[in-house]
Amino acid sequence: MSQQVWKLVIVGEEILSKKIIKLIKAAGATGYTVNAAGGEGSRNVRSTGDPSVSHTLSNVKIEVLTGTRELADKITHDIATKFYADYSIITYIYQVEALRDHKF
Amino acid sequence: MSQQVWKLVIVGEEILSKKIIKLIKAAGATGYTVNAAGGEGSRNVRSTGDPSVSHTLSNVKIEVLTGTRELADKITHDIATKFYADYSIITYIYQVEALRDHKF
Amino acid sequence: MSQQVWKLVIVGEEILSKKIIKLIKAAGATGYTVNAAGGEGSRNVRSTGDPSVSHTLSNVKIEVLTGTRELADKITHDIATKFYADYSIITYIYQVEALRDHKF
Amino acid sequence: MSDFIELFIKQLQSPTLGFLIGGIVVASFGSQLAIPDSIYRFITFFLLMKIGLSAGIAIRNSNPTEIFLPALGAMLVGIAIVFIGQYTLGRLPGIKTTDALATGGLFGAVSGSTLAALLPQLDSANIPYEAWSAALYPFMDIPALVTAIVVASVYLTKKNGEASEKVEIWPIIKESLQSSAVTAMLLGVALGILTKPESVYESFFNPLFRGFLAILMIIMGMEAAQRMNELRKVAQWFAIYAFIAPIVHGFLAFGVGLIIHKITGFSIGGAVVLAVIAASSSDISGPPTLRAGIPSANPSAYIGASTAIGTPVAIAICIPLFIGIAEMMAR
Amino acid sequence: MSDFIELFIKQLQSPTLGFLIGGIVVASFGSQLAIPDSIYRFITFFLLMKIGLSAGIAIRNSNPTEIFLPALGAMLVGIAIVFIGQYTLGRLPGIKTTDALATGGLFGAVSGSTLAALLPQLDSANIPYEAWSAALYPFMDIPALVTAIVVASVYLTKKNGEASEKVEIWPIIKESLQSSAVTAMLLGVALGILTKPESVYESFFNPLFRGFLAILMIIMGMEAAQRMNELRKVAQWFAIYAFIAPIVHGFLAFGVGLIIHKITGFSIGGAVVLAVIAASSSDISGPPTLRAGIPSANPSAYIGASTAIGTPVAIAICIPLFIGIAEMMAR
Amino acid sequence: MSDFIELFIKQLQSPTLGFLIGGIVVASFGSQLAIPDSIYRFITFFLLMKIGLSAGIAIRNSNPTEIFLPALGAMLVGIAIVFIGQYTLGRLPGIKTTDALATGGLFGAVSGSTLAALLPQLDSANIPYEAWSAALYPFMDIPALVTAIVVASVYLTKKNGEASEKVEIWPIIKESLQSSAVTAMLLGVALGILTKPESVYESFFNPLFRGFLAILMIIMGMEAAQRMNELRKVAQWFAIYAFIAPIVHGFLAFGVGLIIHKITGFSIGGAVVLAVIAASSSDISGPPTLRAGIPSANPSAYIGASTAIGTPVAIAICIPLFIGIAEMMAR
Ligand SMILES: Nc1ncnc2c1ncn2[C@@H]1O[C@H](COP(=O)(O)O)[C@@H](O)[C@H]1O
Ligand SMILES: Nc1ncnc2c1ncn2[C@@H]1O[C@H](COP(=O)(O)O)[C@@H](O)[C@H]1O
Ligand SMILES: Nc1ncnc2c1ncn2[C@@H]1O[C@H](COP(=O)(O)O)[C@@H](O)[C@H]1O
Ligand code: NA
Ligand code: NA
Ligand code: NA
Repeated sequence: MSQQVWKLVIVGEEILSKKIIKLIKAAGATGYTVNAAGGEGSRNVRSTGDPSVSHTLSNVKIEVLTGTRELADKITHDIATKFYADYSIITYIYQVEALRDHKF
Repeated sequence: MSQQVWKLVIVGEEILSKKIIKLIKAAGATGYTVNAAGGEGSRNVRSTGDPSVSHTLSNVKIEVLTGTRELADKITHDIATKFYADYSIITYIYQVEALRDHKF
Repeated sequence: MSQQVWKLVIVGEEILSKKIIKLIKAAGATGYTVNAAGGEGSRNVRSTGDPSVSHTLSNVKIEVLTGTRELADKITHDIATKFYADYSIITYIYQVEALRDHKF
Repeated sequence: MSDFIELFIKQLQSPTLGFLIGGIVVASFGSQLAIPDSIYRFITFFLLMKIGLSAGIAIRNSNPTEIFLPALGAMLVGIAIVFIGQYTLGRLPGIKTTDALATGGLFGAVSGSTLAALLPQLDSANIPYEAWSAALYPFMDIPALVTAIVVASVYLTKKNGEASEKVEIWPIIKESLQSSAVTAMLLGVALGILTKPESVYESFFNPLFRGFLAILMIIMGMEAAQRMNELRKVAQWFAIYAFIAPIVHGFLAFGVGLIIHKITGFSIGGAVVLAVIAASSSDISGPPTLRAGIPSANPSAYIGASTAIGTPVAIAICIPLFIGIAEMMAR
Repeated sequence: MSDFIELFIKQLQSPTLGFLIGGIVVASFGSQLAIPDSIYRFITFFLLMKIGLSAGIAIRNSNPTEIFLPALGAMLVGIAIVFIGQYTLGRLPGIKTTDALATGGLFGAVSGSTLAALLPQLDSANIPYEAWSAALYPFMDIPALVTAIVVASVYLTKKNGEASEKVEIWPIIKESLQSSAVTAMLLGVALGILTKPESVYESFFNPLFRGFLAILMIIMGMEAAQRMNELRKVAQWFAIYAFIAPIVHGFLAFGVGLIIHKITGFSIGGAVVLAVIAASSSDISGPPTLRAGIPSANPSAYIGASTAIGTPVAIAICIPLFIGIAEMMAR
Repeated sequence: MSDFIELFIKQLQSPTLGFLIGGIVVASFGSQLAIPDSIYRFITFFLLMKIGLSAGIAIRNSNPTEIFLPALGAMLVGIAIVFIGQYTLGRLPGIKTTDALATGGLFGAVSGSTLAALLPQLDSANIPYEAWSAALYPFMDIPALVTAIVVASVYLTKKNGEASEKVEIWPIIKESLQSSAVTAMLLGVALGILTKPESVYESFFNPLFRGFLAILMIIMGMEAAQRMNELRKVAQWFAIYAFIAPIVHGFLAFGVGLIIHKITGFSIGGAVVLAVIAASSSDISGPPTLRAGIPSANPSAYIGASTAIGTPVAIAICIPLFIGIAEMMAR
């Protein structure tokens, strides 16, 4: 009833979300899930002028389930090339078991 | 100090959240965690009339930790039977290690 | 290109979030990610006087990636000592693979 | 005739319409402008409370039996619209019956924003109407939704050859009454009848009404532009239906209103209210109710049809049209 | 006496109360209606700023020494309420002392929404009061919270037989002052005293006050209905306490107010303000402060008692009660 | 001179400034007070719509050619400010050229909140100005952002020795026009010109303007205090630049305005508007545009400089300064 798939997680600046989603779709993923997030990291730059006092969640967490490791690696690689130098962003990956009847 | 438990993740239309939670409780889970989420998938239908222009997060991500695989499978099965045909929804599962002194 | 790291997840009352973050930083983690969350558990106490009718997400989910199991265990231990007795809170942990060029 | 056209055009220049079109243009141009969701929710709550309060205050000083015939008319129109949808849209090639029923249900149901847009324009045009007529809203809204869901259930049961299990009507009515839109309006009506909210009404709800309405129109316009894409994914018939149906429904209800006008003293302005709530299609309470009630219907079809085309047509064409007709009749 | 009952009943018909009850009914009926959290936060900010500004503008033109005795009275009442809680509620079978202290602290602290509900009703009843009297809020609020937390800490230290480590008072006061409710009101007071905010006050804060208050009452009503379930999980004594305590605290403070009235020129209206802030229980700043300060107390008990019963009793019974008494005294 | 100082000090007592300072104090004291993000977004939308509407209504009744020279002046000042940033801030030890360009771009761009703070103070001071002069906003804002991004790209291409690929200007302009701030203002202008929004303007946008502005000032103040920490992490030169630049830019633009005043009938009040939009630095649309356009620049530097120091200086010093000068010239 189930299939092994990869779950790639990307946490980065909210300002990048549209660009990252575009890149995920271009790579051929079947979908993605987005959460508003906050956080701090080693770079921790702010990218908006919106008031921080209002507890804006200025990060975004994007999760992509992929059927193959290759696809996940391709997305990671594209993100690394484009955004690692200038933006606050991290990615990590692990395996999960998904219901077989959904195609990833 | 720790115990292996299963973490079941459900991502689906916000409109289903109350029904899914009811079903999770009925199955006997000790708890659940909910996040507002957005996303796109293969079906990607919208279920509300609320303005999409205002970036509403119209999905919901529900996580359930269960002590046994059976319980998680039961919840997955109930959701699949009830909602897979007509709604945008995915589920997946993996193992995590929880503090022993919390009962799941 | 990748490194095994630990992902520690903490779900608890929103009111604790600043204190938990302080504790995470004090333990020496390189960062954390926060999500607004809702949920129910075995204790399920409410900690704010804010209207629940307005669907406030009164929990918080905090994720910490750590390079070593020891660091994660230290954070878990600190949280358990300080908050388990009086607050609604759970923690769990699992391994994920992160890009090698980010230091955790 | 030229008189009528002149009146019609004057209506087209109203600020309400300008803000609606402004929203459409802004979203079509891909602007980042977004009114936060919580503001949108507050505004719809505010507008429906205001409409409810003024209706309730009016009912307090009026003869409650007057509302009987118009309410019955509203009910019948709401139910009729669903069957019209089933037997016109539903008969077209490639259209699933459940999709047609859900669309008919949504167009039979009522839009709070369209109603809110109508009332100040009736005032500006000096067309008198029963102050309680806004309270006709739930009398058309709920029967339309219930009919669509019940007919769809019966249809599906038959089609799947299942032993016909009875569809429960009360839960559907209850869900409609519990929806935020209907609750807000009924709460306003109840407070208007039972308490003396004049001080709050005059200092808050009345003066801010036009402003919040203008902002809601911008949101509706942006939303219409956004949903267009979704509508493109479904059969073109939905778009055609969404353009014609509001006008047809409006004339149907206006006719019913005129008959009641002959029988009782129901005003022409009241008939316009009836026409416009018939022309409108639900944007707040309808979609989730239908999604839960007819899960197999495609929401992109019915919500897309209603939001992208139905609502703009109701506001931009039907409101000036029926006000224009009423003005001509008053001469 | 019949005079008093008449006055009391007239107060019961005020719109404020109608909106509160409306909210209770709506939520009990299971409606989906929800005022967004951000709107709720904005409204409480708005109301407290408005109250603060008008108090500040008043203080600017008044003799600051006048406030000394009433402020002292507020402080003593706030502290007394905690001990009353400890020695009545806390002595009942099955009630933990820390729960009683936390509940006493919350009922000693002040509710901005109850205060906001009081002031327009004093105005309508033409009862004069010192315009600065709203500024008594923090003088009762903070001492009550501090006392509850300090006494609970001392109690727990003793009980656990630990070496008595000294409880730090300043951090608790600081946290109270930093809470959004107290900050908003004090910011308003400061701006009222130091700048000339009359133009903003007259064009914005004053006209919108009644409307936002009405919406807050709906929220408070919905919240009360919602919290009822939580209250059912804890000992019934909390419900009984929550019903009686506001009235008792109100009379205590009204008595203190009357004594100050005899000594100085403090008005009867000012004594009503003192009574109602004593009757009120904190809904914004109190709960998180107590949760952090007495972590072992059960929040379902004290928040449930305050929100589900205490606040409705303060608004629906204590406000008309003390206004009625003041009106009778004025004859 | 003493006259001028007197006028300057009177301006300092305006409520606008009081609310700004109140916000700074509150945040510095570590208060939990937070205005929800959605309210902040709604307020900026509201204020820019209001400014746009009143400009649009004014343009409807005015000679559109009048705006040509002031718009050209605004453009040139916006572009000049970027180069001033590059050749002053950018030459200082330890300052990266891209950081200097991004900072110059942000200070060349315009702050809706500063503009909103200016207009009522011009009105109170009875200084007449062209009602359309708020429409100069995008004419300075967009050229400044475009110049900063283009110059930075050229600089980086050269530095990295890459084959010079042409920088596309249109996408940058488009992104600026699509930003929520510029869209809101232009939508207001368009609706003001093309529809008759007077009823909405008079009942909603105009009366609530001062109130929402006051709340925005509190937010800006809290934000300035918060960003101070960030600014401390970067070179002190940014803080020094942020203090001096608004004043220098203001005088530059005021000079340009005076020249246009001599040539055409452009008013002194209009020159003050030009001066203050030059003195202001963008807080809504600028930062994301620059972040995307010059990704390698450090946002802590330019946003910190603008929000923590630039905006307070523009509001607290430049507005009273230029109003004081204009009043003196009018004598
Ligand atoms: N060790 C960590 N654990 C969890 N989240 C992290 C960690 N490091 C960084 N992040 C998240 O990733 C974002 C970008 O990180 P960085 O690029 O290191 O600034 C941060 O804002 C956090 O939300
Ligand atoms: N490949 C995927 N990766 C991550 N999330 C997904 C994926 N596919 C679907 N989802 C999420 O699940 C929801 C329902 O998916 P679907 O049923 O395929 O429309 C989407 O709206 C996404 O939030
Ligand atoms: N079995 C579970 N699965 C997922 N989340 C849980 C579970 N149990 C508890 N939680 C989350 O952890 C929070 C605190 O749990 P507790 O301490 O059991 O009240 C809850 O509010 C939930 O958000
Ligand atoms: Na209809
Ligand atoms: Na009290
Ligand atoms: Na500028």
